[in-house]
Amino acid sequence: MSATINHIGLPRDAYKGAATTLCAGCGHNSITNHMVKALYELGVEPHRLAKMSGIGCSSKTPAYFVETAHGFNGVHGRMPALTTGAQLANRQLIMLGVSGDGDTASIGLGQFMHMIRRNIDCTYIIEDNGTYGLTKGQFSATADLGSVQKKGAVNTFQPIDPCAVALTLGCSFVARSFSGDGKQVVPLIKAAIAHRGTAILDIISPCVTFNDHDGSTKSYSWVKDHEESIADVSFIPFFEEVHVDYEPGTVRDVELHDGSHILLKKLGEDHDPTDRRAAMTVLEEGRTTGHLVTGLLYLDTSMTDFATSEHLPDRPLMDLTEDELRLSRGDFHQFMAEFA
Amino acid sequence: MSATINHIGLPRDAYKGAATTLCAGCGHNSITNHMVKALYELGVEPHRLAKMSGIGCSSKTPAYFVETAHGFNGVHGRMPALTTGAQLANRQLIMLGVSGDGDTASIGLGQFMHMIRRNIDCTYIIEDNGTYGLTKGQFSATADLGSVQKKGAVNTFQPIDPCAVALTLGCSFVARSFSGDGKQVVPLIKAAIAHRGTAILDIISPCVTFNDHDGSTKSYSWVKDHEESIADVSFIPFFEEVHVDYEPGTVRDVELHDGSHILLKKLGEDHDPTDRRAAMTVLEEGRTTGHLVTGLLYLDTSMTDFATSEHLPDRPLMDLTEDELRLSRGDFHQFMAEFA
Amino acid sequence: MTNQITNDLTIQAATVNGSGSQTANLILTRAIFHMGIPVAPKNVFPSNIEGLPTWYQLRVTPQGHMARRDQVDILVAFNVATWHQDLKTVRPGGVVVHEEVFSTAEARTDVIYYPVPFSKLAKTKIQNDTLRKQLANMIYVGVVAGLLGIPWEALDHAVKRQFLSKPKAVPVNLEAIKVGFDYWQDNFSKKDSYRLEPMTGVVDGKVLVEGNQAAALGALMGGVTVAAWYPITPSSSLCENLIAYSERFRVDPKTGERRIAVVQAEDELAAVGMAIGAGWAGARAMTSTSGPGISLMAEFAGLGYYAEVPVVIFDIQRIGPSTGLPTRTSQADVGFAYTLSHGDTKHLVLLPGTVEECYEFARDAFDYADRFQTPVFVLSDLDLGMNLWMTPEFKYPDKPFDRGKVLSKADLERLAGEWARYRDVDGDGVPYRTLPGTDHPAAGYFTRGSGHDERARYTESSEAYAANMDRLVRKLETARKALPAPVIDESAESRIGLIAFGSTHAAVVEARQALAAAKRPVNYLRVRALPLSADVAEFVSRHDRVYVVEQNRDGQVFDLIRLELPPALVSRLHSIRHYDGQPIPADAIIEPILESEAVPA
Amino acid sequence: MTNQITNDLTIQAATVNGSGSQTANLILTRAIFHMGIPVAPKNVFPSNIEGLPTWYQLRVTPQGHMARRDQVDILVAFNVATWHQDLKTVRPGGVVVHEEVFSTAEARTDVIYYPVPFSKLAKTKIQNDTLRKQLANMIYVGVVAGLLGIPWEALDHAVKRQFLSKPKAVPVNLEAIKVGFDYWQDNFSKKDSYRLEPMTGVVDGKVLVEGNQAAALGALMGGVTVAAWYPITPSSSLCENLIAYSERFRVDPKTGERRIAVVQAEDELAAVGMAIGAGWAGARAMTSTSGPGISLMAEFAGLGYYAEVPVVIFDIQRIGPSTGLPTRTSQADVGFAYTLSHGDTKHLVLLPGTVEECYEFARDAFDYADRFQTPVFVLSDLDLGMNLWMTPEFKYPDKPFDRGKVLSKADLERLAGEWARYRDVDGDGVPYRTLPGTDHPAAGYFTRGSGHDERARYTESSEAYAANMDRLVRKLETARKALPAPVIDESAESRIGLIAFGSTHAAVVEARQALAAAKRPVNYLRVRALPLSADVAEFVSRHDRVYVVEQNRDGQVFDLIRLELPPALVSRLHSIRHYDGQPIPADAIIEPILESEAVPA
Ligand SMILES: Cc1ncc(C[n+]2csc(CCOP(=O)(O)OP(=O)(O)O)c2C)c(N)n1
Ligand SMILES: Cc1ncc(C[n+]2csc(CCOP(=O)(O)OP(=O)(O)O)c2C)c(N)n1
Ligand code: SF4
Ligand code: SF4
Ligand SMILES: [Mg+2]
Ligand SMILES: [Mg+2]
Repeated sequence: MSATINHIGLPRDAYKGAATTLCAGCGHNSITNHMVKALYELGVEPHRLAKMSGIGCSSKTPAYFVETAHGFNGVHGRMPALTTGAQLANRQLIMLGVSGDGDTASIGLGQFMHMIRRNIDCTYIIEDNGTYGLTKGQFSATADLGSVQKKGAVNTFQPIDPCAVALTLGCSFVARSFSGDGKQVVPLIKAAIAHRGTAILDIISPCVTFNDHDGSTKSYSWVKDHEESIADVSFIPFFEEVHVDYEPGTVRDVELHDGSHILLKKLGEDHDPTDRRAAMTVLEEGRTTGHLVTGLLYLDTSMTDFATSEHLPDRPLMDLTEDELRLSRGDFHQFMAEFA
Repeated sequence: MSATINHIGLPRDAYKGAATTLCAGCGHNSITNHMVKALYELGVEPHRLAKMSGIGCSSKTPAYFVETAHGFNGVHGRMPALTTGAQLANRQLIMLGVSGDGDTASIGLGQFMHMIRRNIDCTYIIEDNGTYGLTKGQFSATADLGSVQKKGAVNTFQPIDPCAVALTLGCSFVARSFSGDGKQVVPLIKAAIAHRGTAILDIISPCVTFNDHDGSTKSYSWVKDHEESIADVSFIPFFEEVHVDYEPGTVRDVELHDGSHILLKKLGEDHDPTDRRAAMTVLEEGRTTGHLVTGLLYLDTSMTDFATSEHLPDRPLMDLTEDELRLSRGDFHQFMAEFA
Repeated sequence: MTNQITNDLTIQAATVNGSGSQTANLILTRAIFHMGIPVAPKNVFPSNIEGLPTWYQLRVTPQGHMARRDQVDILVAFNVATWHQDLKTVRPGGVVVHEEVFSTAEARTDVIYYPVPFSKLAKTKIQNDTLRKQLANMIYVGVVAGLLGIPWEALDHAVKRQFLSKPKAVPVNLEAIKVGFDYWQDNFSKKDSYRLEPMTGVVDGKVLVEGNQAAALGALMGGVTVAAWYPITPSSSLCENLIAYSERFRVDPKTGERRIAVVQAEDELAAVGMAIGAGWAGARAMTSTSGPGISLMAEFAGLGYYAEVPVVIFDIQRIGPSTGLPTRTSQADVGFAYTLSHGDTKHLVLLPGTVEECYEFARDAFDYADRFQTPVFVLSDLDLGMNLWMTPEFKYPDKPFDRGKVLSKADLERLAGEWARYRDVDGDGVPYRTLPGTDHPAAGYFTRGSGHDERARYTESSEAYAANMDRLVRKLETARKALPAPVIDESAESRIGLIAFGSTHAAVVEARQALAAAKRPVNYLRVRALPLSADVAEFVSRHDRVYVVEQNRDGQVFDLIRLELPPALVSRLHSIRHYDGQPIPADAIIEPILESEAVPA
Repeated sequence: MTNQITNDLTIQAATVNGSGSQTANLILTRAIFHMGIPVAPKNVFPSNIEGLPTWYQLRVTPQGHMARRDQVDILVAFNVATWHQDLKTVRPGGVVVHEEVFSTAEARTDVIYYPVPFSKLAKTKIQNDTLRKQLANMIYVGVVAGLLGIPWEALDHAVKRQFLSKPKAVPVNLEAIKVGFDYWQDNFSKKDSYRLEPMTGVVDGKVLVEGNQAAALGALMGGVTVAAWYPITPSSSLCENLIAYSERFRVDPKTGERRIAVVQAEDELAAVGMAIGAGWAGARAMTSTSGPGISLMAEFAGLGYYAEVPVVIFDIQRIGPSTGLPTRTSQADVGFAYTLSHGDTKHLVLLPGTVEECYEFARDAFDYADRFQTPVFVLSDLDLGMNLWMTPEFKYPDKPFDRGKVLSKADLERLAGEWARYRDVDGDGVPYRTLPGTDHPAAGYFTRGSGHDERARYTESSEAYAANMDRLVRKLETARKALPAPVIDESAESRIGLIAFGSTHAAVVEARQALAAAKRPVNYLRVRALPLSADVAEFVSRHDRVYVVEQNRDGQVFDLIRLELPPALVSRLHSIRHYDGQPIPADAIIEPILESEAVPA
């Protein structure tokens, strides 16, 4: 049995949640499984985890992992605000947000961007299926130009690419992946959690019920045919040693805030994940050539997250007591006297 | 007197509005003047003009030009939605939106972006002073990292650059200018109006009362010292002939939807305004080197605006009558019978 | 088999959503309707796409009752997850058709069981592999048809009607039904007393329409040209139907030109903003949403009120503060919508009580919006909007559009340009407006949500502000008289009255019959708009006790009525509230009234 | 010069905004206050930054009346744009100090003029070129000081107090005042009857505080640690003061650590969302806004109510639907805030009536929010929030925080993890909660705005839904008794009562004195919270006629009270409304009551 506990002594089952109520085959369910794996392997303490979400099929998923953790399924498109507040209230929480493409790129676009701009310390996962699953298959704002709805309607708008938008804002961690690619998703989730600052992880996650047909660019088959990973990702947590037995020059090693490492093994052209302009170019090229570029696009470990730049104490604000918060009797009376 | 009327026979005064109530020296007042000049010279019919705005000092300015035109001063940050609706109701209107940086990049960011994504035919001017003028000088989301408030507070956030955001979305017309640079602003306004689709014009417009001090990167002196125009802009309306007497290779000539031309005379490095990636690079470079890049950044005359892609008739929808809108009696009864 | 129960029964099919059960339900409904028997279906579905419990209640009554019933006569139990719970809902002596493998160990003894091996039948008798899951549901239709004596012709008709645009689906579905029909014939002899017999004359000329279909058609007939929306249950189907109908009736077949713009906005703030922008520019404009969207529209609603812009806002109500239960019904947005936005804001609200009114009010809402230059809310609900209702065919409009007080170029010339946007020329509180694009130098003005004088100029004058606010009250008073008057039925010799609105109507109709039968006849006033008509107070004055029935927790309309009554009448009002998310059944009205009206009226 | 009028007068300075006049106004105010005379300043400013008319009304009364007065005794006319209009406001026999160059051709003959060449004096006598424009205003202070006999010592004190942190500004300002003071002495002999004389005992221990300062201090003392806001007049200064006070009292001087996070959000939706997120995570969290922001917060307010998250929302009310008049006051958000959000939502609302209560209610709001696990609205207004009010020094809190029913790790261990988030254990409707981060496996649960059972699990059960909604009613009933009770003054022998709330209090105090003097004494109940206390109905029952006075058009609290009264009492209520954007003056209460109470009570 001891083989099946993680470094904080919990079994994998401790990271499970309620049974899913999503459609069989939904990409979101795969992501839930990747989440369980990542959190288990990382040894996240369930009580420190705060699972945040908006509204949508995707936003339901926090109920399906780490049942003993706290979570907040808020209102549509406003998860970033709730996450910001919760993070400020308690810096010790590990904020893990799950959203959909409708939730993020339609109604929630403003909040999404302003959260990135503030560099709130959290992991923000977009379960991106190019459609509104829960309201039955309308196009979302990430649907590609010319992509076809189940009933035949054609999308006439340019997509909003959450990764491109995040890069424009100087987001400190930007990655894209595919729900079917657990090998990539799991280390990316771990790295996102280890990163201090806003980590955006846009995971293409097919909606089998409404957007998995021919003509969709978010279907399993389209993604399988067009995915182009920019590097093999692996993650070494801070509590393990880094063994690099790759050929020199083939692997990039980036150290994260908590001492973990992310290792990127070159595939084809070398992508430097610390070069923002390169990241933008890679995305633009993918768009032009019709490829889905996946992997860690950009990482900046030098940016200060909001709570740090606000000089908040490490101790959660919510734990502070009267003594620490109220003016002393003396200060109070002196202050009042100043109004005379 | 005949010398002082435009090609539709109106004097310059026909383009004036109520007296401004803004602070003396406010950049917005200069833009108002540029607007009067541009609209007069372009010969816009006042009754076809729809002046749209949100809330802020900037959003008040539509009252200060073309008094006889219709205008709608809506709610904070939501001018794009009003403009979209009005444009669909009446395609014959010339939609001219005026907004502030707070109005656009803070509360209105989502609407701003979704309007661009739909490519609504309108001119969208941001009177960008990096501050909330009307509420007395708080930072807005376009304030630069490290820029200093009047009372000394330092901005700790990355700015949201409306031009960069617009480019990311594939906006069909993106330009930046400076309120003090009438020579550039006036032709850009004209070109934006002549363009069919969403034209974004971000005009740095110093707030003399709250953001014109040392440490601000939106002050007159800062902008004057750091402005870097990418090309000299001139505009030839469709009703005038194009006389090009420049040396070959020094001027780019782009024809707009209504047959007008925009001429761009090279200054320093050649910028191709039809190359989106180049536009992004120019902005990134400006940001890195601390320059304010002005001019026409990007233009795509091939994109279809929303009303066109929706196959709306040229005749305003608001003019259609019962006969055109109701089912005929026969169709109605047949349709009802289908519910049996 | 004494006591035959004919044409008066409630069937409840307990299935799983996303399994294709809805098609089977509809076919059963249409087959019975085709027999000339009134039907009243209620679909109870989860806020989820696939795999969760769903119930379809099909009520059949000779009188055509359309309210939901709490008691089930015939349960079709397809869903093992809810099997025990479902069994409890069956009335003693009722019938349970169930999947054979479900355990009946602890089951009730006061009901009649017909176990059917649905899955086995599906596996062995249905050839089509891809459609097997869906077709399996059809087997239940066949069993119930056998059980109740639905003629094959009716089934044949219903299947063809259902697959009008997919005729290829007809034979496979009929075959599947036949499997069930044959199973019934071959395996059961009738032990229960329920049966269906064809009727004549009752459903003649009637059609089956969902409220959201009716409203979409009404909006088209009302001349909507700009609609902006954001998906949300239970309102999405209104705009989706509007899109579908527009494809058919608003596209020029020659040029492909579209005489309507429907925009899927990025959220409800944008949706209502677009509609207000369009209304301002002179289009007939609308948006449609449900509770959370109404909350998000609050700021713009205030702009519409204060800047006086016509727009139609549909609220297909669902239950709950916040997200609540997205697929359950309520009438709990009424109070909030009526005063939606900060400050002293008040709106016109239409309260359709039938699908026919969904059509008519949707159509006429555009007239009211134009006439009163203000947002008009149409408050329907999930029950009305998403269920099929039996209704007479709708009437073709007999009036042209009423565009209200709009000054044209010619008018302005006649007036020599002398007009003021917010002046109360006619003493009715309704000013004149011009539309953008009007080619006259006096036409233009600057619309704003900030303080303005009669000429629409910015002002901070206290007098101008207060005078304008007073005019808006006058406007509301004018509208109060013009909006759809209450429907009053005072045919009963009774000092007891009942007030209701919206979809509660169905239950009231039934309850009144029952109360009359119990010698407690009640008169009835159905409110159809806010602000309330003066008729309401008069109705109350003619009765000793008046019950206000509504589907919300806080008695929102009960409160609104109390505020409009002369104080002396207030004590006559009593509140009956139903707020569990299910459409109110007649019993929820009958029981409290019988209780408090111990002595016959 | 018979009839001396001493210490009972209203000065009105009509200037232009952005010209520095506000500093002059404050110095005059402080000088008079320093003489021991009660002052009540009201600032009437435009929604604009520079160049538009602004009025500063400074009322002085021996009794310390704090309401605005319509009639002006001494006009200081600095603004030519409003000169004619301003002149009309002066009472017959009043005084007009005006810029000499203003035309008095058509001026009134029943007032006393003191023309002063302000611009000329500024040009010739003020040396400092850069500050001349600002200092010019100081000249008027000197003139008025001369006119009313304000001793130099008081002026000296006031200037030093004003420039506490900028001592260099003191001499130049004093010099400028001296210019006016001397001009008065050298050029005028007193023709009017107004004068100020030092008083003792009345203002002792009193301070001058703005409501938004008081609320900011209250929030700090209440332990706020997360505040999110978006700028909007008249609420901005609340959070701006909070930031300023936090810099001083919440930053560890050694480490620089900040024991509060104040976020300027991108809009009000985000602001309230952040506050709710923080409240959920266990911080004492708040946001502050005004009307349009309240509209935008509607959806999140419903989430707070239904998911039961503590949060404090300040609404510093301004007037108008939509943008309205951003710099004018009102009490017109009460009804909307009380039921903010769709569905059956209802909130706790605190209604401070004095700046002291702004402090106390701001502080205690966090306790109420935690105790009742729900949003608490604190409704102040522009008059209270942005004007200076004379007040006794605030009291240091005598109680620790009340964090409500929070289960700690130890509690959960004691309970062996057996608890349910939404169970009504104590019968008061208030359940127990755990906070994220609590290190116990039973602590975690999933908060949601959709339907949930006692254990916070998703459910669409009708029974669970209705039961939960009923519990929320019980919770509100518990709160009804716990919130600040009305303040009742029934000292008058009278069958006439008066009910008011919020900033209307000042005018009521004054009106009651006048009514008593006119032999129509009235008793008084001041509402301080919603839901209404049972005391209100009892108060009404003890009076024959009760006037409800409020500053909105629709009589919003009048309506709320009517809904809570036994029907028999409803007809006793009468509504008095003031809604022109200016703070209600006592006359607006006295006159209608005198009119309807022709016969002495
Ligand atoms: C304010 C508001 N508007 C609309 C809805 C209805 N709604 C629920 S989920 C959803 C879209 C979800 O799409 P997405 O975020 O892409 O999630 P998915 O279901 O595709 O995973 C919408 C529009 C809502 N709950 N709240
Ligand atoms: C919903 C809402 N929130 C806040 C405000 C207050 N407000 C008025 S103008 C403004 C900011 C304006 O800034 P900007 O758009 O940059 O215009 P500027 O005054 O700088 O030209 C704010 C926050 C408002 N009117 N409405
Ligand atoms: S509808 Fe689509 S997104 Fe929703 S659960 Fe089903 S497959 Fe997943
Ligand atoms: S405050 Fe600033 S933005 Fe506003 S009018 Fe004055 S200078 Fe212009
Ligand atoms: Mg999606
Ligand atoms: Mg600005």
